[in-house]
Amino acid sequence: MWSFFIRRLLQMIPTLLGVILLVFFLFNWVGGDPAYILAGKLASAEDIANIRHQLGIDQPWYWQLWIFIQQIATGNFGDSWATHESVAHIFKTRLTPSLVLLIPMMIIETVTAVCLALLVAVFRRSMIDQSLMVVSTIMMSISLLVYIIVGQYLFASLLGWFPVKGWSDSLWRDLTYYAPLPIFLGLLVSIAPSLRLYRTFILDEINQDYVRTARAKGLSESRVLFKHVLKNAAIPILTNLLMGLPGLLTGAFLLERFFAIPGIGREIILAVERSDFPIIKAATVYVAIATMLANLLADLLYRYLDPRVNLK
Amino acid sequence: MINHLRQLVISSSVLFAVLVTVYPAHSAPLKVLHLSLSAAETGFDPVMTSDLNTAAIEEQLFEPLLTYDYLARPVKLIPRLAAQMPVISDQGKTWLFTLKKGVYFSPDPVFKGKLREVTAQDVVYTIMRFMDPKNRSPYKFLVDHKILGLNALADQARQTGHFNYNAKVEGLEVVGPYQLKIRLTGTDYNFGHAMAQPMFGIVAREVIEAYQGDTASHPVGTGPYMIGQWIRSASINLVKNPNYRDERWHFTSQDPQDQKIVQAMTGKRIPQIDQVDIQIVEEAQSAYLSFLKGELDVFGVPGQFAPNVLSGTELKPKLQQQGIQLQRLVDPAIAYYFINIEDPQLGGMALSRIALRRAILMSLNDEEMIRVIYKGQAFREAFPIPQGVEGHDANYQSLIHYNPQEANDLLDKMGYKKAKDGYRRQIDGGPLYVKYTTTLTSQDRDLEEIMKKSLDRIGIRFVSEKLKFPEIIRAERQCRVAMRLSAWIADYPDGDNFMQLWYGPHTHENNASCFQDAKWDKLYEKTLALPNSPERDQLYRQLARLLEINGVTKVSTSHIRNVLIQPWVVGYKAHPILPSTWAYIDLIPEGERH
Amino acid sequence: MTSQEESMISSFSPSLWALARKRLARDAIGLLSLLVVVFFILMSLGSYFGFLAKNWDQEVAINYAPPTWLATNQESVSALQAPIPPRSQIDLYGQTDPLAPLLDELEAHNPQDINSPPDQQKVNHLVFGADKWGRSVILKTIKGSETSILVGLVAALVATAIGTVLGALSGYFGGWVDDFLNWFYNVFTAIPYLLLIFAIAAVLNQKGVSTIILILGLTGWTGVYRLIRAEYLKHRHREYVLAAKAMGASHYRRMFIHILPNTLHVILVQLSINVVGFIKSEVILSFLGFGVPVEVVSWGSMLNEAQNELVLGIWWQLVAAGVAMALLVTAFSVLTDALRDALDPKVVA
Amino acid sequence: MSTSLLQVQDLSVYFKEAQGTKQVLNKVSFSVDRGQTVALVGESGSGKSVSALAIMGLLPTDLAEIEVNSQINWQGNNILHLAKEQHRKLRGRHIGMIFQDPMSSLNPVMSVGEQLIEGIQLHLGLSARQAYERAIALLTEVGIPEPERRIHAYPHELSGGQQQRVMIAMAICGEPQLLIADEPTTALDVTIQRQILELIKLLTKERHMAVLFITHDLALVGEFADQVVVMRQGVVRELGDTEHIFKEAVDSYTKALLLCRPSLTHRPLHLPVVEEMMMMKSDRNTASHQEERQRGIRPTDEMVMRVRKVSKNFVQQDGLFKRKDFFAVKEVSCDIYRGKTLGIVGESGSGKTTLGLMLSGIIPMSSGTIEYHEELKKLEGSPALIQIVFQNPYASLNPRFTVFQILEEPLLLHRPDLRVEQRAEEVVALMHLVGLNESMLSRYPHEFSGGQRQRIAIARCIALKPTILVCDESVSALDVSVQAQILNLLQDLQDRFNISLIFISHDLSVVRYMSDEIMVMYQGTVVEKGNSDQIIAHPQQPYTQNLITSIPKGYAI
Repeated sequence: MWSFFIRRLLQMIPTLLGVILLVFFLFNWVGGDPAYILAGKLASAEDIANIRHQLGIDQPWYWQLWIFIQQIATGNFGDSWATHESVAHIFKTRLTPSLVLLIPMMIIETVTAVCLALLVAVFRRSMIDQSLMVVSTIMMSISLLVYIIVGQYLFASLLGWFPVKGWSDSLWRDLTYYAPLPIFLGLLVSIAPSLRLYRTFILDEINQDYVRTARAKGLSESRVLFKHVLKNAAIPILTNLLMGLPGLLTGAFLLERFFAIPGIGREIILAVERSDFPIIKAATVYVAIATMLANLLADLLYRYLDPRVNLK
Repeated sequence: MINHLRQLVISSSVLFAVLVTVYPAHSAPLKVLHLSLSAAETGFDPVMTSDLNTAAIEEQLFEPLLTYDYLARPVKLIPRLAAQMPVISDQGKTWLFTLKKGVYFSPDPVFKGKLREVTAQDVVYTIMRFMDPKNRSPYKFLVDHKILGLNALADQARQTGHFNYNAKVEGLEVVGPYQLKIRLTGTDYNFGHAMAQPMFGIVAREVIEAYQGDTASHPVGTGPYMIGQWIRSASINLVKNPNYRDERWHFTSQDPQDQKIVQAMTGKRIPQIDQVDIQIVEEAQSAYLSFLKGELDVFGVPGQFAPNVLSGTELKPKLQQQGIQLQRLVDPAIAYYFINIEDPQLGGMALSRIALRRAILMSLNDEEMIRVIYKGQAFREAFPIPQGVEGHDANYQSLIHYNPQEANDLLDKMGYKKAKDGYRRQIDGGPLYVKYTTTLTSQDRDLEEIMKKSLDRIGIRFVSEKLKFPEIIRAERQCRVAMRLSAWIADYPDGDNFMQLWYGPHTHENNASCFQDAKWDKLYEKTLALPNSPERDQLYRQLARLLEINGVTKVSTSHIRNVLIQPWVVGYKAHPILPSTWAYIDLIPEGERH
Repeated sequence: MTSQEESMISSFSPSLWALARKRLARDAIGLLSLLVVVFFILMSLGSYFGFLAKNWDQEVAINYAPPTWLATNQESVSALQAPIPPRSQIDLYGQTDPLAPLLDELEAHNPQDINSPPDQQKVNHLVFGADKWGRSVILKTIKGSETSILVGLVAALVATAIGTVLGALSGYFGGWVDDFLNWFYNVFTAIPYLLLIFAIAAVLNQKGVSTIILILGLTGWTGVYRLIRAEYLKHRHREYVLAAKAMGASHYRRMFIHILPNTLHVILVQLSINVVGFIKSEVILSFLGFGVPVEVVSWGSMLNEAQNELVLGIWWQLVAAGVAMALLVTAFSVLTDALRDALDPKVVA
Repeated sequence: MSTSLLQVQDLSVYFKEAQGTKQVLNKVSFSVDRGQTVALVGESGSGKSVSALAIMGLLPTDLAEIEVNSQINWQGNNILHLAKEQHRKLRGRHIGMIFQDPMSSLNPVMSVGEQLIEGIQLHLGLSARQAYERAIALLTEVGIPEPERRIHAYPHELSGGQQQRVMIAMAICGEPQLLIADEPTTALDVTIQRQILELIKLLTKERHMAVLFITHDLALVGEFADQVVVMRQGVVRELGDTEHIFKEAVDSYTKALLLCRPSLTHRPLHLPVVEEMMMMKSDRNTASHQEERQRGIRPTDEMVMRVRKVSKNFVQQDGLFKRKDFFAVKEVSCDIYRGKTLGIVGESGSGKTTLGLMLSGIIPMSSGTIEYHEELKKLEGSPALIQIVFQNPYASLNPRFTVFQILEEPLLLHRPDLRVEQRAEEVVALMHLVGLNESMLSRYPHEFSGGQRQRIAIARCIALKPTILVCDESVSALDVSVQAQILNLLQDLQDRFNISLIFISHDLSVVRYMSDEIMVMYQGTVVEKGNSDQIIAHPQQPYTQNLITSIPKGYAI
């Protein structure tokens, strides 16, 4: 168990190194020079040289790369070039709103999708199954942008059921007042693909031999479904969920922008617009590490849930 | 199922909406002003500020020596931290400032619970900070090379890596605890404008040094407000500064429309509003819908939504019935097309190239742009100095008009022949196209469409180059941008702030057209020695005409700012220069609105 | 490849397709969706070859002309240009205009140069409304289908090709090839998608539709890679591959002649999943500013324009592009499902 | 009414298919009395499993359709008319069932105990504590060692035999009166198979339980069953006492089934084939009159391949950096003679397949040498030297290739001199050689039966006229009747082309029938090697002896 864990952690090093190199070269070579914007409207060439010196971007690339690696090793990415705020602090503050949005979304999505998937798996090939599948396909086909534009206009403005936008520093108020509409709109797009995926997971299990055994034992259909089938289908569902989590973190930028939620996705777009490298670099490294850890966690979970796989 | 879910979501949110509206009734009625900004703040150290949104907040946190009168139009400088207007002597080279007494910084742990009064030394420190290379101030230019002895100190700092704030500077002489004499390197009647910028809000040295490296998160000023709750890039909550002096609303105006404001506000203590709640909302639709719902109190309508708000220049009756007010004013800014004189395809001062540039500028249909893109919320402005800025000429007539017919004839005449593909070539048969530079935003996509249509009219190929904004600035400084629709907003309301955009020595700085013409430069230098006067105005007109004749620039439009004000806002008057005026207005508390 | 090998590849397909066709023919919904997809592809081909929507960029109506059935009898707002003042009356403030003699000469020859041409007559309502410039939304949607479908198809081909080749190499050879490609895959998936888009867009530096295709293709291969690698891992130890090895078939032959056809159902399904995903992604790319160039129209660019229009009550562009996209994407997804069933080797005919 | 526990009367079942419906059971009737063991015997597709599922009420409702006149009477009541819920109450409590593959039939993520206790609590309504004790008792009863420890084990942690024991425990936990065993030993090794059969026998005796034993192997039931029901293609061919069936079977199919399986005592030149026997009207017993084939290596035989100390080891990760060697095959030596057969026999995990793959050059050896006859040295590494026929005929043919493409490939790769027409002629000749019609050339593998596919695989192998042919469990997946045909085909080809065979199988009687020499393998090493008849008649090693006694003897023995 421990040796597996440590080996997996060690395997993350080359991947992280790859991420670092890719990001460094992609953004350092073509990412633009923020000095021109930081210098202000009437700066002289000398001012710009001064700023480039302050930021360290007049150094040779290998030196900058070395500093970047040092920053990762120490976990200190310095300060944002645009706002002088410490990068660590930026991520600390942006993470919560992203999570406040994502965790309820994920929970509702999973619970709903699993319940619906069980429903359609039981009634497979019936009208319920087919119509739910068609509806979910249609829901999937509409762009999130359309959902947001129309949803915000309709639910928040015309009907006035929700606030148009906003965020507070109170978790309770965010969850109950500001987050419901963005979460709902996010769910409109995300439930359908999960439902379809989970349906195949459950159908895969329903056709297994052990289900026949359970029935031969005389178990009721609901017990067969919830105890035997779901327990097996939970393995791919949970690992799938966990591995998708880091991607979601940056993926909600549309919601964050339209509903003025200070999340990570919005921060990244802002950073790219401002060529704010410390944030871009930190974002990439943080998310990359989160992705790898989530994968590791998914692996561990998988191995924990599935007794067939032994930890070595 | 989905329906069910929706019901659940709706019913729960309705429940909480009720909770939320009930809640404030228990506490004392706070006056909270709700506002939105379209871009995130960048931290509140005034010396490092580069954008208007941040400046708007700093205007409330910090106080410079001077400011602009709230009601006077055209704008007029008045004292803020200064006790009276500075005494200018020595042909505008020596400025004597006297400070108000009894001005204290807002409370901060650095002061250890004591009141800390502002002195002349603080002003010296504040100005010195702009020259410290470590601060890399974007507004350094307002004092750079202007104050005797200050640049020497900066040069020294660049060598030693350490700025000596204890050094005596010849140009910054502390006359007494409340008096300061500033000596300039040359005549500059605009120095007062610099001292009215929110970036020149006075700071305390011990605070800056205590928060070294993180000053942007610890704004300590003398302004009417200070930072309360602050969620970065999302919301900023301003609360009253308890140490704020007893300052009374005292503005006067001759304008009959202002009398109601004067009546309502005169004698009230500044500020009246307890809290200002500012949210960062990047998407225009979100902000707009938010205002309509009453979530925002004052709102500058983005141009694209104007048709929903206005019929002609009037507010739509539906909004009028709600008691919403409209204020329209002209931004002290211009949008102008420039063509790079160093561009290998379009540049040069040969007659054929001048004709080419003139033809290109003649193909631009500003009327269409105003109508379709700006929804009528802009107007054709031909003079490089906009309305509300000293040196503006309302009667100036442009030499360059939308006339594709003549432009085509002109190009034919000059020998720019069309090839088989329907597009023109250079006279020598070489390739001819206009590489037009824009950013990635959707507004700029509209401008690209306009540009493409315009160039198609005269048979010149359009090539688009999309860059991020910092990249555009870099390209401009390297004279690599062939043509662009640029905009310039007044840093201070004086024509020089605009005319310097074409000054030859400013090439590689902000003369993006890279126009270097000895005759033009000589005329421009003449204006520098003059205060605002008819003589200077005449020179400005000549400069503007020369830009048109040479096909360097076509000034395109000035924009109209439409500000919507909720009925419960009292005393609001939109100001063209001040980035924010929240301390000067009042609100009817939520409980007393109907 | 020798001609015989070619003959082998081409001759396996009839049955695969025949089988798929037979199964598909039984699936009514699948068939219907196939019709819709074919309709859209014909439409975009028609537009590509200029049979359809050729004049989409002509400004035939007033700006935002409403759909016909909503038309009120409003006056057509004719945008008359202000008359140009004669140049002679313009004060040059003592400066000389080197072009003046030339322009005088031109104006003497062509009096119409002095006044710009009158505005052409424009209608004040259209079948399904007009956009901001007065172009027909219907024609725009048809023209947009060309770009969106092209982008979706070509990008999906690029992504699937990259994913298939890398996945095949990785799964087939295993060992260090697999380690290296897996590392590459891990690096790609570890970088946040949003930043990857920005980075690749920055590298490609905005060259038009091909850029979008490359952005999508270069970021979208990972899913295909994972699945194809798994397929190859599974197949390389299958007895038919071992038999081929015993027969002396080369690596190339085993990888591409033997195994590849057996993963074709996975590839085809991934291809169509990618098409659907990419058509949708194009909207987000447009939102981020990496959309199609101005002279091109796509559903993504239309939806982004429509962003600010809905609030003004101008819903027709949003509806046209949104419905067209939803229809195609739904049909494509349903077709994918049907295809998945039809191509599944597990289901015996 | 009879006193039968279970009586199946005129059971007809249809399966819905894409093109209409297909009848899978046609008026099947049989009965099971209390305490009686009834064997339902038939090859794949005979409908024996469908009958069992119909009794259990586990036929997929959306696919299967039972004809209205059919009856399944449980203690006199027709259970086909029961409500779903009612039928469920019968399962486990009155009728228990075990399945062919215990690994996949147990829930992989639930421990043995959980699955067992679940059933106990459901049927006997015991408390958790009592149910636990009951489970321990049951595990002890079915012969699981250390039941207190194993009760927490997950299915994959048990061996195949133990898994099947757990399945049995689960099936009898509700103390049913009838146990349906659907091919319970097919997936197991012979020695284990014997143990499981003994266990079932014991349990039925102790518990007075009736058993419906479903199998494809007629020999298997001779020792256990009271009654035998022989089925073919959904129809009951013959039904009667076991003695009657084995001694004086009337039905030609039953007779053929009894004879077409190789026995340990006879080695006819050709095995009898079901189709042929069913065609023959006459009653004479062909097998006993047939000439015996002579096997064994003579000193004059020419050695073509000499295998010395061949090993295969795999490296396993063990701990953080440690690695551990695992030997799949360890120092195996053997000789192959021209035109002779070396039989390799062993249970699963004995390394026989790995050895076969190494000998045929598909996987490299870890150590050891293989030498060839002088004349063959030039062929080394070429497919014309050695070829292999795999176990699973469904997996060994590329499903996306037509038969023509499959057979053309070796020619395409190794005889580039052939012109297109010549190649086609060769392919047709190959088809004829393995007894297939050339009209099938444009078809795909999925359109063929298992036996036909194995013929195609064999044809592909002999396309290049190899000197040696490895047959790796090549007939194990086939029904006995088909198995006989393929064995005959291999014999014919060996006779005709003088091919050396390396015949790998877990089935000792088949190996004995085919081989001149036999090599018995156990856990990667050779246990015993020698003349085939000698080894069977006088096994020297206890392992070999055990293997031989485990073989089902049929009724005769």
